[in-house]
Amino acid sequence: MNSILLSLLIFFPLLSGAVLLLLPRRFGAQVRMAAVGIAALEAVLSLVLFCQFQAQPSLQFTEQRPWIPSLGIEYHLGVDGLSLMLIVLTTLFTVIAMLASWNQVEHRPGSYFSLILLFEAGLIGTALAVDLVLFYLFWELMLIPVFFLIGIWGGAKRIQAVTKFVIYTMAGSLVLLLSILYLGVQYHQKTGAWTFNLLDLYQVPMGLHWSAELLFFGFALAFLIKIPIFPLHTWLPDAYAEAPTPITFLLSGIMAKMGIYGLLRISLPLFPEVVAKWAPILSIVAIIGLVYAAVTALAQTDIKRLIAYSSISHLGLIALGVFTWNLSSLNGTLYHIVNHAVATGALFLLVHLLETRTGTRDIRELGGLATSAPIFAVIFMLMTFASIGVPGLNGFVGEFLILLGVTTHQPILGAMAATTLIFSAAYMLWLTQRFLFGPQTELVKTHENLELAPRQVLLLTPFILAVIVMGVYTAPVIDRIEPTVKQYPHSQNIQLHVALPGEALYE
Amino acid sequence: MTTSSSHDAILHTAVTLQDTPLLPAILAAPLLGAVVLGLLTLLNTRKTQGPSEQWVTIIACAGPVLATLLSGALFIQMLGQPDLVFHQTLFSWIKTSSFDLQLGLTLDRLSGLMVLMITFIGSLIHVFSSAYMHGDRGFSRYFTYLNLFLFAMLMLILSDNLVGLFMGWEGVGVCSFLLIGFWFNDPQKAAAGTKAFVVNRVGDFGFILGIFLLFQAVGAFDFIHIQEKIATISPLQLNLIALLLLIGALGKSAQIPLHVWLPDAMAGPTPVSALIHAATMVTAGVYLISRMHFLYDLTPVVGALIVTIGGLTALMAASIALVQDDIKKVLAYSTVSQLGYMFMGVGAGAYAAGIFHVFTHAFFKAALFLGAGAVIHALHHEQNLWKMGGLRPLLKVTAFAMGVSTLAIAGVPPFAGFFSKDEILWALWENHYYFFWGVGVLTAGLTAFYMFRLYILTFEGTRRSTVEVHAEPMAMKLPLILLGIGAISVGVLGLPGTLGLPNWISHWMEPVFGAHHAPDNAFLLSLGLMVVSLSAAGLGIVMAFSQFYKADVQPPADNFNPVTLVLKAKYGFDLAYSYGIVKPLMMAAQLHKEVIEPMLIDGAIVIGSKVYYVLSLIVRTLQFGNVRAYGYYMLIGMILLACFYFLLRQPGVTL
Amino acid sequence: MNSALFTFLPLGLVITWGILLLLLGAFLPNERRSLLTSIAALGAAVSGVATLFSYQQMLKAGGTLAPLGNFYVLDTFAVFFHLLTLFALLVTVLISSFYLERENLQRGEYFALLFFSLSGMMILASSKELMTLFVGLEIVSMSVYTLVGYQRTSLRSNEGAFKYFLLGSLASAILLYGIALMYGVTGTTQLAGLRDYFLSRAHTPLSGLAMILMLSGLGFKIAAVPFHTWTPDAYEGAPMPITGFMATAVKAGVFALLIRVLGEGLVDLRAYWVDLIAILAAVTMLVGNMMAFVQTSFKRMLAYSSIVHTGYLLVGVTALSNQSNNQAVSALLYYLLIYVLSSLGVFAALTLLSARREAHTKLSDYAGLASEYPFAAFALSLFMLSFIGVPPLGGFFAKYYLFATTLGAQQVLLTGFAILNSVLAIAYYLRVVTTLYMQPTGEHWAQQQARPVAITAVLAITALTVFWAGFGPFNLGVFPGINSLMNWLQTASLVG
Amino acid sequence: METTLYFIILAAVAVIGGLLTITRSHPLSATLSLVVTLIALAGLYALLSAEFLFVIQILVYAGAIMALMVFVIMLLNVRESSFPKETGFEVKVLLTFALSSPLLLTTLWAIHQHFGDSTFPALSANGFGSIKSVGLELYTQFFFPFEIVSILLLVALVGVVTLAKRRA
Amino acid sequence: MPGLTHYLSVSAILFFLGLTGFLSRKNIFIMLLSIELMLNGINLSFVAFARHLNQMDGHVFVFFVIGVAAAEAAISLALVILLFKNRDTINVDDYNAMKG
Repeated sequence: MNSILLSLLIFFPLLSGAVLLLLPRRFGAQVRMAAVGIAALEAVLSLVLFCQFQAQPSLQFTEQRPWIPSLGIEYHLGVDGLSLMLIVLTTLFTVIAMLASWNQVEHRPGSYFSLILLFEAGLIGTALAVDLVLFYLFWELMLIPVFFLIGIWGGAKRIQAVTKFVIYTMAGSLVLLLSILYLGVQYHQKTGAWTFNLLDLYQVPMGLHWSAELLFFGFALAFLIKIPIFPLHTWLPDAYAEAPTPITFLLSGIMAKMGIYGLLRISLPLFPEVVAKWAPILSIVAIIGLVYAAVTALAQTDIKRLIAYSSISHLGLIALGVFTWNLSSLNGTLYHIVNHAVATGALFLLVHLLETRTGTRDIRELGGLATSAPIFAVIFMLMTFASIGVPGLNGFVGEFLILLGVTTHQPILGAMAATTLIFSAAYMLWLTQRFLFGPQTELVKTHENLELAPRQVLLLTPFILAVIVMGVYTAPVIDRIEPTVKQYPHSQNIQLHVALPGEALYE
Repeated sequence: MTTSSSHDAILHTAVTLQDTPLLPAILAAPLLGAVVLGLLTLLNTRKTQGPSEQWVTIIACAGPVLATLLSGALFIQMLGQPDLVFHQTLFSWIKTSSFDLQLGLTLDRLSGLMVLMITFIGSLIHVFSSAYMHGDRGFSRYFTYLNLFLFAMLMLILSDNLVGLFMGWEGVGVCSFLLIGFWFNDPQKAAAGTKAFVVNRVGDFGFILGIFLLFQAVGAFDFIHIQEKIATISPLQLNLIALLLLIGALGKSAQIPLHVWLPDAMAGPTPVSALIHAATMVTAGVYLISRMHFLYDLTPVVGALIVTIGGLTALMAASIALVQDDIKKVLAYSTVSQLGYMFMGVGAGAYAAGIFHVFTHAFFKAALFLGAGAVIHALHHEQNLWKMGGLRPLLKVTAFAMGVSTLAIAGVPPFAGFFSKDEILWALWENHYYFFWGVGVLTAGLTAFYMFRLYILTFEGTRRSTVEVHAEPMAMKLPLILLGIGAISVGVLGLPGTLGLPNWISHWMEPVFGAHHAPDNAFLLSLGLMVVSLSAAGLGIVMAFSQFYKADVQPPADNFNPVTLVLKAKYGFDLAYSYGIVKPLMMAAQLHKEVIEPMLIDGAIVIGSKVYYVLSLIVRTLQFGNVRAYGYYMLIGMILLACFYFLLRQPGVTL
Repeated sequence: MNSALFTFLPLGLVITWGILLLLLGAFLPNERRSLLTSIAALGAAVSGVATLFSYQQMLKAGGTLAPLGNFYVLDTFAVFFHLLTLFALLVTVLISSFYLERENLQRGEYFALLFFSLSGMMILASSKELMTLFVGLEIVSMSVYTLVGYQRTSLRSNEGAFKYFLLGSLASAILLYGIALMYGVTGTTQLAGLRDYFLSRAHTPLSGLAMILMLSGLGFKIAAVPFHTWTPDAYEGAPMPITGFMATAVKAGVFALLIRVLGEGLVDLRAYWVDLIAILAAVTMLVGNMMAFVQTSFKRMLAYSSIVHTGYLLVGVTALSNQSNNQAVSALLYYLLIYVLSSLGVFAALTLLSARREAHTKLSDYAGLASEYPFAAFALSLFMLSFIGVPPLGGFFAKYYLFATTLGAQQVLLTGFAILNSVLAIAYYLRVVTTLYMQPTGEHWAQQQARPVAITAVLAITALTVFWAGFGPFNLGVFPGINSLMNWLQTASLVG
Repeated sequence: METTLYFIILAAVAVIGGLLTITRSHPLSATLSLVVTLIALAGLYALLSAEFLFVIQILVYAGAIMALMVFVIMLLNVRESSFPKETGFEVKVLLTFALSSPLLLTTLWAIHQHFGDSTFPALSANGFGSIKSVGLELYTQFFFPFEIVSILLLVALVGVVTLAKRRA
Repeated sequence: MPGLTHYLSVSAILFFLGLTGFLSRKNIFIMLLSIELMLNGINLSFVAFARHLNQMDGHVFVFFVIGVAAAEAAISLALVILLFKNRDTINVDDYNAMKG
């Protein structure tokens, strides 16, 4: 059964982005318009997908065609609970990122907007690919537009930042490529056939052989860099800080999640035994990263960098959820992916709006913004609360599920991870204390119009709604992701680390 | 009247669960108010004038009043039916295949009492605030927060499961943060809010871990199921869970070592202090322990710990209060001290006594804070006791309310505080915590002393300030009067059972905490103990009068009395935290930012690339342009290939 | 007789055209010299068509045409290289017309030498006899020595040619000594004969030595470290189109020879040469990368980059064996194809942009090119990204296919090392892109406005092909996908 | 016996000529030394019954190519001062030879390993090494390479013209 | 009787003498002569092998090598002329404008 919806989701922005990119420079304004229109249509498509999605564990809307049969490479797409939310997030975030940069791009706006479309296509393709080579293809495709977006439209130190970013992530990618190839070769040696179809590869247990461990780390390296996990994270603050903020918004909101997605889609089901063996160490690393980034965030004076570090910290928690790898933590991971995207994304957007008005992101120059821009402050506080996991807002649900999973699995790790409650509150509230509250600084006083314009509030409304609705009404998302998650441990005959006792009680 | 059947099968106790839509309505009322007010506030941010104060007041007070009425109606229904528990499942909050976390509300006798008290006092404080906050630019914002707080507090109390409770728990924390930093342009006030939240988060850290471990042990979040299965948990785990939940309680209820935030929290508007930081939110810890009494019943060791912490906190805070000059700070430490009392009570297993003290304390402490608020309001935001004095004729209602409340808190019969405090002391004695009984008595004496010091310095003697005094408006008077009456009278709900008197509250709580019968021969003993504690209070009062009730009372000269110094330094907790945790943490952060991140972590990469670059330069020097050198390279290349081939690879070659 | 005609038709055409151009160059009046370009281009095209025609006949004849025994054979492998080098020739001719005009160097010998050198390459791809191959190699080398030194007034050109020549002669001698010893051991110079010999006879130290000498000589021609030292100087000194020609056609031709020798003649000695090749490959990649990393001259950087690609190709060569020849050969061919196309594009762009007397060969000269020459910058970036191996560009699939093959041949460590080197390579390729797009535009671009159609067309074609090679997944009607290409390349096997 | 003697003499002359070639400081004397080697080699060819090559070696190689070399050296009229100063190059020669000697020794050892003391077989074909037989070989079996050598020479011709011709 | 090994030894020695000369001399002419020496060494091998194998191929190869040597000599001399005219030196060490 081939459905072309997924292909449409990928190729619509890809091709239109490519075409728009090739248009001459003088069509900048029109290209911008068209790009937003395309992104909006794409968002509608993804919502159609979301609504038509069945709460089943299997891949849906699959499309499978031979591509390079001699090498066993297929064009194989499918969506399941792991990827669904990423798709929806991507399309929505793309529209918002475009709207947020609407008037901000003076230099070659056409290219800027068409590159965002290409980026979107890369992200969606990564999430939809079921064939490893196809996955790799889109994995890299998402890098190149970002390279240009940061490199051309970024801040003063953009070239260093972008070079570091690309070399870092490409190093990971190339190792990923090697791993994919070697996996294919192993499969070939075992079965005599070439395939990179994940569904087929799942069927061949890799066991605990040293080569399996090597392969696992090959895959994991790419994903951990992308996420990024301490100590592979140092590209992130620079890249996030130098990127145009709507792009930072996309990077933190979505691209970072692709690393998590890769772990879930590839590493976990392919190497369950290896993950089981290494999970303790990886978990510790994730927790170290979580605490490390949180502490580092405390010292930041650039709001964007601070949020970037907070992002690393949160992603440490999410990765911990992956490595803990039980039902609750995986549910939480997938849920928190969305939460983090929404809350951190909104924070970046707010910083962007602030920066476009004041021209600075330095906390020391700002202060008392809540007086000049109360609505800005309210939304910022709301997102702060969501980000630090206040119950009733979405951040809590994810943190709760992850920490529950971790604690029930390994209480000590849970206790270490739960320090995020304290740290996140400390650095985020201290941030708001310094730049939203307190007396107004000269800079804030001299700037007339710091408050958000109504259309900007409108732009942020989806985030506000998401933060609140997803905080109390979790069923739409969890119902869709859980069947897939549930399938995970069972499909590989690996026992849940801890059988959650509640199961017996409620069933 | 429908009876929920789902729980019948599980519960073996005779409890009738009754679904009622009124329960969500109690919650909804303040939430709706908060939403409306919030929107109103946001829509008016661009205008120079906020929304009309009248309307805001009406909307703001409607919610709490309605909630009071509703909870009162339910409370009345419960009166004759010990087995009646109201319950309403709202919706499934988080549902995975390992658990279904339903947000449910339950109103049993414990929560019923709490809700009634909270809504009632909350309503009064709303009314009071309408006068207190008059003219403030953030008038509507204030009430938004206050309504939201009430919602969260009710959520905390009414939730039928730990996660819902935690939601309310954090919710009140957020509101507390917002209200402490209400005047956020003052950096100290904003910082106080952050401090309160972060310190509370330390407690929440323990709390949520406790929830997780409990879930791991019993597989449920709701109290009914937890109670069902509590016996199946191993003692070690049980103690751990009890300890973790206790950490949460310590944070919220400002007990040692997490008490440091509460005095700072006085930065908020005074009615807020009354409501949140005296009457309701800070007692949540006591509520939590009472709610989880079935757990703490099984963990006497943790109980002893609670008594110890409570006792130390009570004594420490009371002693600090002796030297405070800020009227609100005195009250704040007094609150901490009283909370210590409550902890001693619940720690000793006297949950009803603890809750009773929560109840009475809510009245007299709210009255005290509101009174303080009225005084501050009257004196144009003057908070220093030494600049007050002689206000009684000018603020009669306030003086009345504060006077009776002072008597109540000092433990003078028949005012409310006497009975509840005595219950706790008796429970301590009864459970062989003789030392802590002593601590309680000592604290009672200190309390009497510093509270009368406060009262005398504020209302008696000569006026030491010259500003024109604002009289209390009606909106202030009414709550003060009602609370004052409460401070006088609510003690009758818990007359000492040991004296053979009807202890209504203990009886009321029996379905929750179980029956507790005083030993038969306790009459004389309890009477004797009462006399001892009374005399301690009396001593305190007498000393206060002798020291401060004179016309020319002067602030004590700065002396370097070591005791005073220690007390002024608040036993050095803030200092220790500052130098033990905050400063090292900030230094670590700076270290990360300046050294570890750029030099070590990124440094490894940077150094790696530098090394690569230098190596490349070295390799480059080999290519120095000379053809013959290049020829040599070829020769050497050939020789190396031959070496590799002949020495390492060629099979069958022997050299 | 017919088959002989078809076999030699392309080669004959190329040689004839070379002589024709020589004559025309001598007799055409100066002002009509520009005609030479068209004739040369026509010659390349005609030869290409003839090759296709011969290919048809070859298919009819069952896949091989060898009227003269193994001295000159037409098989798919050969046809691939004929077409590839002819395409490189065509592109070189097209970009040379602009270049020669700019540098005022229009002369017939230039094109004649290109055609003669191409005939040498055709022999390299087609011959299966060592001495013929050697002579063919010398034909290529002699022509290219001359072409490198073509700008006689330029000292760099002189020096490049001279260094190339001196070291080239040395390498030729070494290679020839290897051939001689091999001949002495086996009694034959036919590749088939070598193979027969080693199938039944033991490998002795002398044959090993012969092999090492041959590998060293060939290592020089393909620019493998440490035999690479001529490359940067010759590339830098040569006129830009010739640099491109060397980096593409010459390299492809020599690789055809290497693949023939190792994959056909000495394939049974794989166990003996595979480690040597692996070592060469590793050192070549690493040193190439390091040297490219520290270059400031774009042209010289490309020279080192071509060395690095030699390294990758050598990695692929290690996969040649009796069993997996099909795949190994096709992977190598695919890599060469993409590499040649990208390099042609790069040198076409550089020919256009380097300005008179090649004033702009420093990378910093190209700062902000994108705003003045958006298309050239775009194409250059595309090629750089393809070199890095970014999907969906051809460079990615080339690497992919190559590494899949080497992994299949159990060269895990080597492949891992190649991947590591791909990471190292990102640094300097990316620097080009950042320079083109992300730095302020240099002022000198304002004066330079030439946009010759031929070069633009070359850029467009190469860019499109490189793009298509990665992203043309399916067979869309008449438009073949890379799958067809790979299938076709798999028919170009050498053994069995 | 005679053959051995001839071989020893010719081989010695060839090697000494080679040694002289690389150790003369003036190119002309080096060229002449090389001619000596070439002639000695021609002698060795004769010993190996390669009469055609014997002729070619003397005529073409020693005669033509070396004459060309000498001609160019004279034509350029390089002054002594333009010669590179190569003081102590003998040491360098010695060192280089020492450096390459492992390879040389390996070669000698490998040759010995492979061929041992094998003597030449009796000649089977009539006219081995004669002009006729070489010609036959060239025009039948090695027709193709023979043809392309002509292309090579053409290339060389064009190359020389391109590089060295005087141009307006 | 001198056998194949002897001839080959002479050939190898000549080859390596040529190599030595090429690498150790700065005079362009002597370097070119060294190349010729190497080629002649190889030729001797070919001839000896031909004799050893009793086939004529080796002789043909020598013929080809002489052709190649002629071509090389021609090109080399042209280059030397060009260089000498431009730079007025026959010291190869002077040709080092390009490096790195």
